[in-house]
Amino acid sequence: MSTGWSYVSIAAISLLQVILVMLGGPLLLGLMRKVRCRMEGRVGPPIRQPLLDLRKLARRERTRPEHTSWVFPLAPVVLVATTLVVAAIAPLLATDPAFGWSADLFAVVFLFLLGSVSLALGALDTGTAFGGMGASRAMTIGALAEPALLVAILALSVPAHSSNLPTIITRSLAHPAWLATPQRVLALVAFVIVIIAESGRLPVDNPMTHLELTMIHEALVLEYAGPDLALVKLAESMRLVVLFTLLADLFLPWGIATSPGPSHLAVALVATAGKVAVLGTAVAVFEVTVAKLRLFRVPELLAGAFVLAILAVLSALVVP
Amino acid sequence: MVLVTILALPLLGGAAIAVGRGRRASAWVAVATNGATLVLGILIAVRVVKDGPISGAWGVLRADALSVFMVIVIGAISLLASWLGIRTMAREQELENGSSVRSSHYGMLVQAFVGFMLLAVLAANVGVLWVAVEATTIVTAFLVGYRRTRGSLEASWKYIVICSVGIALAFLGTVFVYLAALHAGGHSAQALDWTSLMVHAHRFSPSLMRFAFALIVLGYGTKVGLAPMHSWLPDAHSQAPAPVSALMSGVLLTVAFYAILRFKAVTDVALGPGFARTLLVVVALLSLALAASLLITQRDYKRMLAYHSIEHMGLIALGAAAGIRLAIAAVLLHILGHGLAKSVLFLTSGEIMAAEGTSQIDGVRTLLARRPALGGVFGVGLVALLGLPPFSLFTSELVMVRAEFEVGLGWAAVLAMVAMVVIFIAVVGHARHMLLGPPTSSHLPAPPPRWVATPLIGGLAVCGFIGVFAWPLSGLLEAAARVVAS
Amino acid sequence: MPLSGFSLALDRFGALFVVITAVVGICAMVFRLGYAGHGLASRTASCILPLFVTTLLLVPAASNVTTFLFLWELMAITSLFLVLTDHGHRSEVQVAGQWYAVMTQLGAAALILGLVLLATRAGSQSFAVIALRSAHMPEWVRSTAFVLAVVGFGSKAGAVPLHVWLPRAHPEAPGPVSALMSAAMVNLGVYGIVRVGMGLLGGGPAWWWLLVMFLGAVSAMFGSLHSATSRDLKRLLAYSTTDNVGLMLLGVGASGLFASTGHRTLAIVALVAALLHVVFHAVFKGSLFLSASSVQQATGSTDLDELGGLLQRMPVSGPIFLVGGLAIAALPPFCGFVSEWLLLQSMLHGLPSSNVTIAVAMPVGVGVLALTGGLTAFTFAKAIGIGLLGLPRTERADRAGEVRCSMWTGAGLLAALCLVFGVAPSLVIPAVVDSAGTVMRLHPTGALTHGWQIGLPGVPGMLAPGLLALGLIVCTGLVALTRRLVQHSPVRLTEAWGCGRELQTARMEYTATSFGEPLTRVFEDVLNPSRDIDVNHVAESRYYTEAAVIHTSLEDAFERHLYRPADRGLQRWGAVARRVPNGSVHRYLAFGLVALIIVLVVLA
Amino acid sequence: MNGSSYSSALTLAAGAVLVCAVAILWLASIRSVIRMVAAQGLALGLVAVVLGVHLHDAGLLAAAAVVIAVKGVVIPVLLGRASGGNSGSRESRPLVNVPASLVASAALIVLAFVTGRSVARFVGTTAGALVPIGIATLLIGFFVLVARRRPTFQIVGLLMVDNGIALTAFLCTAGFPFLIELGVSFDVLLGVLVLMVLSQRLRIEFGDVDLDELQELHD
Repeated sequence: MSTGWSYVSIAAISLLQVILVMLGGPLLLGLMRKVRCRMEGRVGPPIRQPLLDLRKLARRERTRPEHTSWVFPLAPVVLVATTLVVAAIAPLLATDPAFGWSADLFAVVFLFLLGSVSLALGALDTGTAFGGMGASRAMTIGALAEPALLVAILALSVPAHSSNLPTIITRSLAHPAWLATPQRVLALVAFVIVIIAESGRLPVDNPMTHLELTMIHEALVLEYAGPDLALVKLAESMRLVVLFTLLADLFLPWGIATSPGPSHLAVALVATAGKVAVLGTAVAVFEVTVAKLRLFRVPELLAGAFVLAILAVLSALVVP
Repeated sequence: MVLVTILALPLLGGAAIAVGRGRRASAWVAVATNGATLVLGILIAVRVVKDGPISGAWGVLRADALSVFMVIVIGAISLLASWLGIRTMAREQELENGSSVRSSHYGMLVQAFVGFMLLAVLAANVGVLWVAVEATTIVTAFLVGYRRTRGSLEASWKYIVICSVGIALAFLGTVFVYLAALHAGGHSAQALDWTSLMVHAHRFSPSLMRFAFALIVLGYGTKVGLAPMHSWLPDAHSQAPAPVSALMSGVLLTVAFYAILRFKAVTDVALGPGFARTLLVVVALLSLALAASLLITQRDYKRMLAYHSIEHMGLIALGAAAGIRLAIAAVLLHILGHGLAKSVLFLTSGEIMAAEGTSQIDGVRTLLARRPALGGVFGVGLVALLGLPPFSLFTSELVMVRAEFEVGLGWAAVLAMVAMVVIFIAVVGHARHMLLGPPTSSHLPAPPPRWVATPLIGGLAVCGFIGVFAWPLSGLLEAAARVVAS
Repeated sequence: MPLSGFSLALDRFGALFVVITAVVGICAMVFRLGYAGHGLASRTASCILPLFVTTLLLVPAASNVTTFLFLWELMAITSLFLVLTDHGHRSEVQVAGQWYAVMTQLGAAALILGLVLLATRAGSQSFAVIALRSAHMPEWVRSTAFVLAVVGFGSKAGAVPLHVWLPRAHPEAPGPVSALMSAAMVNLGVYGIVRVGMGLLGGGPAWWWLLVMFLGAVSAMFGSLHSATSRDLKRLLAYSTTDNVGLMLLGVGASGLFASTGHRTLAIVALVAALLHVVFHAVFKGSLFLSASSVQQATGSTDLDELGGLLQRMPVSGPIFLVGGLAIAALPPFCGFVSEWLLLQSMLHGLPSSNVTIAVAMPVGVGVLALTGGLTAFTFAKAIGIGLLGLPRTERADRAGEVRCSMWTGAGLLAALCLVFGVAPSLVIPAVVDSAGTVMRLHPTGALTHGWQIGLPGVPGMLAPGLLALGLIVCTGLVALTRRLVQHSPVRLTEAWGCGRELQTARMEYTATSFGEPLTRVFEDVLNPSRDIDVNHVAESRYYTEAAVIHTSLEDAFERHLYRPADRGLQRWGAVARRVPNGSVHRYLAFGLVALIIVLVVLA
Repeated sequence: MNGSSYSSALTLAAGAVLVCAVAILWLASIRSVIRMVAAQGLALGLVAVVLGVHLHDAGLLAAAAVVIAVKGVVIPVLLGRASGGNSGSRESRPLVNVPASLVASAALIVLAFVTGRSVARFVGTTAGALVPIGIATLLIGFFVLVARRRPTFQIVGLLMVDNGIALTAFLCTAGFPFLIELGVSFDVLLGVLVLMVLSQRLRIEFGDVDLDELQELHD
């Protein structure tokens, strides 16, 4: 791999990644919302609207239901923290071997899992029916999404002989032939399904709804207000953008900076932003066209994803 | 001379009881004599192990390591039994409102019983052995029928009829052995001595020895409680007074097995190991299967113990079938361990029956909470009998399994293991109902007096001790095994 | 010992388990100082407990067959006594004891046969000699011995389908005992399989290890499913033990598979992962069981639906349980994460090998790992959220207070270890690598640890748990700080909102049952839950109901479909057999006559 | 006596033993059965006498005396007295009825001759040739034990088993060393005594019972 990554540059890049993710997340949400509205024939709020929402929320006063423990206020902080760590270590803009010390897909998965568990605990801490319901549903879906996700990762790491993200990306840059292989495509589909489930988009969950019986994510965060709510919303948007970026980098790695230097980074920035924007639009369009699944149909969806992932691995073994 | 002394000791005890008309003191004398038998046995054992077998009484008696080992077993268990027997005699006197006639009869019969068993194991001559064993049958018949209830009469009738037939068959077998010995040139007087049998065995006629050994296994096997002539055993054990059951189950069975063991040695010389092995394996597995099947839905805890004896006799027979020295040593260790544990259990069950007034498993509940001492001893005793460490039965069973595998009887060991697991499941189920559970009432009945508890706990302690430490026994076991296993 | 020597010898592999037991034992003993368990107070129990710990410590040191079996059975019987200590108070204890006794004896029988078979074939019962000569034994001997050993040790380890005693015995046993059993005794099952399979037999054909992996996978799935859906805290923990044992077996099996196909490095890595999981499981499961029994002592119940709000009422034991739960859910920065990561890595790197069995086994293994991982996260989100958070559901839970300090010290030590090992696994990994190498007689090429990082020799898989932890802590701090900065007005306490009902009570909370309900539905076929709803209507009209009660219960599938029928069959057989001896002396004599005739005919 | 008369006498005596056995199987009234037992005992003694005279064996003659005394006189008398109260009673409904029993006995005799032959061939003497008779008696005795209900009949069956064995012993080994012979017959005497005591007790306790009413003790 290319050398010459000084520790300063590493730190700088990861800081840059973090900031970009923090900004990009809300913007991505805004973009998707805009697309939806346009397709439904409405004007819709400006793309930067989510950022404004965050600022407004941050100014509101913090509330906290009585008889909650210290877990409730801590949960959103941990959620954000996990996302930040992922944003810092994942090779979003640059494949940086020095990040190797942890830029590991399994690590990323378990970090996200930590985030969702802490959020679920926060919800359960309120002791309301909705908190429990949301937590239960979210954790169920999370638990079922896990296998599909990890096996999909397995499928991706077979050719690279590693689950280390930079390695996977650089190697697939080296051998673009991999990108068209069937296991790639299968893994891609599985990956997308899982991402949609994890980030609570349609058809798994409807981020817009506030109808108790159907909502999953909204039920979780029902008790959060003001800055805490801001943190939660920020975290989920960041999670979305990180996942999209990873998806983009894993399946269309071109443009990612393989060596330091502002020029490379600038290119990478533009490329990644473009890829993510396209992905976001696509997902938004898809969301408009589908209806939400019944809760007990979701497992079937995830099981399907799991099967696809297994197929991906096997085909990866027969078609090396 | 020392051998005659040993035989004299129990008679001495019996005489003491006769003189003292079954008063407590005289009973204690009997206990002392049995204790003396044990001590004497140990002393002789030391001597025999050091410098070879000794004989006495004009060659009628002979003590090699095997006999001495059996003497020790008899001594130990008769000590326990006569100790707790004091309690039985006392109860008897209460029943007979103070008259000590029957209780003294009881005491004397027990001593005679012990005496005949000692004669059986010390006899140098097959015929004398046979006479002694038959005599034990007759004596114990009275002891089994001692209670004079319908049940005990029925039991003693079955006991004596079945056992006499069995013993008769054994006699026929002995006759054939004698015939073989005569034809092999033995002199009619000593032809039936173990020593000369062993010497001439290689010249015995195989066809005759086959008949002889088959009949002997069938006959003495009746006394041992091996299938198919085992049926007297549960009835007799459940009806006899606790100490008698303890003696019968603890030693009488194994004394009879001692005879089979001796004859097996002769037969192996005459026929090679194959024949005896096949016969014993068949009988053993039959007994194991039977014990397992009948323990599953057992309703009476004394019968449960009885069938448990059948199981252990089956194991011993299996061990003997293997026949190598290791196996025989294990068999002997098993005889001792089983004797101790089983007699303690029977004595305890006697106490339990006296306290609870029933021998039904359903009739006894939450024993551990209400009578910690009795329940504890009973539970630990069962643990010992089920072959769990630290008790010696674990070691002996393990070594037996090893021996089976070494002589290529692994399949038999596997079947035996299956039966043992079934038995374990059954017994654990029964024991759980008897022992565990919350106390029904707050006030605890008085625990048994210390002098009653001592022998019970002591017996189990010894059983545990010899299970962990080898030095007291290993030499004797080796020597004894060498007697019957080349 | 009579007729057979008693010999002990400790190699590095055994030493690992001795150390684990020692640590757990010390913590359990410290805990026990303050523990007022009903049974444990009695004199006998306080004599047996040390004996039990001693046997636990000696078993890994046994170096010949007799010694091993002796200690093994002694361990079984002492633990049985300890499980039964509470028999005076609850009737379930008896049932649990019976199940435990029977299962453990089944295992012991298999073990005796297996080990004795080996000893006989080797002509000596010393492990060393067996290990030397096992290579020359015929294949069927080796395989029989191995399968028997797997059965025997599996029953102790609580692997499906021999696990049924675990969820019964653990809830009934006194706190420290269940901690010892689950954190120390169960490991010995894994110890045995590795010792026999790799130590004595020196590895074997692939199908052995596929069998082990299969058992592991089934145990992991079954255990995690049941723990996810059970509502009794200790039962939940017991099932999760089955789950974790499954993971260990998965690792062991993978290691054996690699070894049998010649991937020595991967074999070591997989075994290290499995053993690492043994160590970590001991740590977090110990702390979980201990703090669970603290909860039991404080509230008098382990039923999650009778707990709640304990985190505030038990300021120390609560967080301890929280830490244990996060650790077992394999979440960074705690130790469970490291071992699962390593396990995943070893499986992942097995793939490129062009061996079909491995190629098929590994993805499935990863899938199982992932599913159980997710389910475990679910389980402990439930356990913590329902048990410790929210409102107390009963009056006793409301009155609960912190337990004596010796108790939370015992549990806390282990919880602390969860964090320490999670941040710096390099503290233990070298030792584990050593012991793995010892038992496999392989010498790992290249260490697994480079300072802060864990890496696989020769492959670019890296993990720096320490730095991850650091990053997490720093980020958390920063975010919290920013929140303080942008927001200076004090936090306002409010009513929680729930569709406009006035006051929030515990009756409106989600229960453990309802929390698990979605999963129960998804896996209905495996769990076959039984529901019965009884609604009693008001007198006037059957359209209005006074009260509706729903009972749901999950019965262990193996218990229902395997063991109960077997027991029924046994009873039926016993009933049949009982009719044969009908008490008639004639019939008894007839047996004898028939036998005599048969003998005569056969011999004539 | 010369060989032929010796052998014919021996055969006669031994045959008598077997005939008595079959007869016992055939009879039903206890009194006559007891007579038959006495006859069998005497026949057995006769065998011993013939052998003793033939072999000039004093010990054998002494044993013969003991046998005649015990089995021919004492035991039958005691039996008679024991069942004195109802010596008229009969085996009214045996478990195996008389014709069937006779057929069975025939089968048993065949079996005995088949199996006894090898022993007989081994012994080789004229006496040895008769060993099957002993075995047959034993088997028939056993059969009586199995097939007859009355206590007295079981005692008789036991005696027959014993006689059969004694006969075998005499025929093939010219008897045991005298002491043992004594011990054996003493044991038998005692055993029978005990059984009679027991049967008396049974009668005292629960009147006139058939043995198969004793089925209280079973699992």
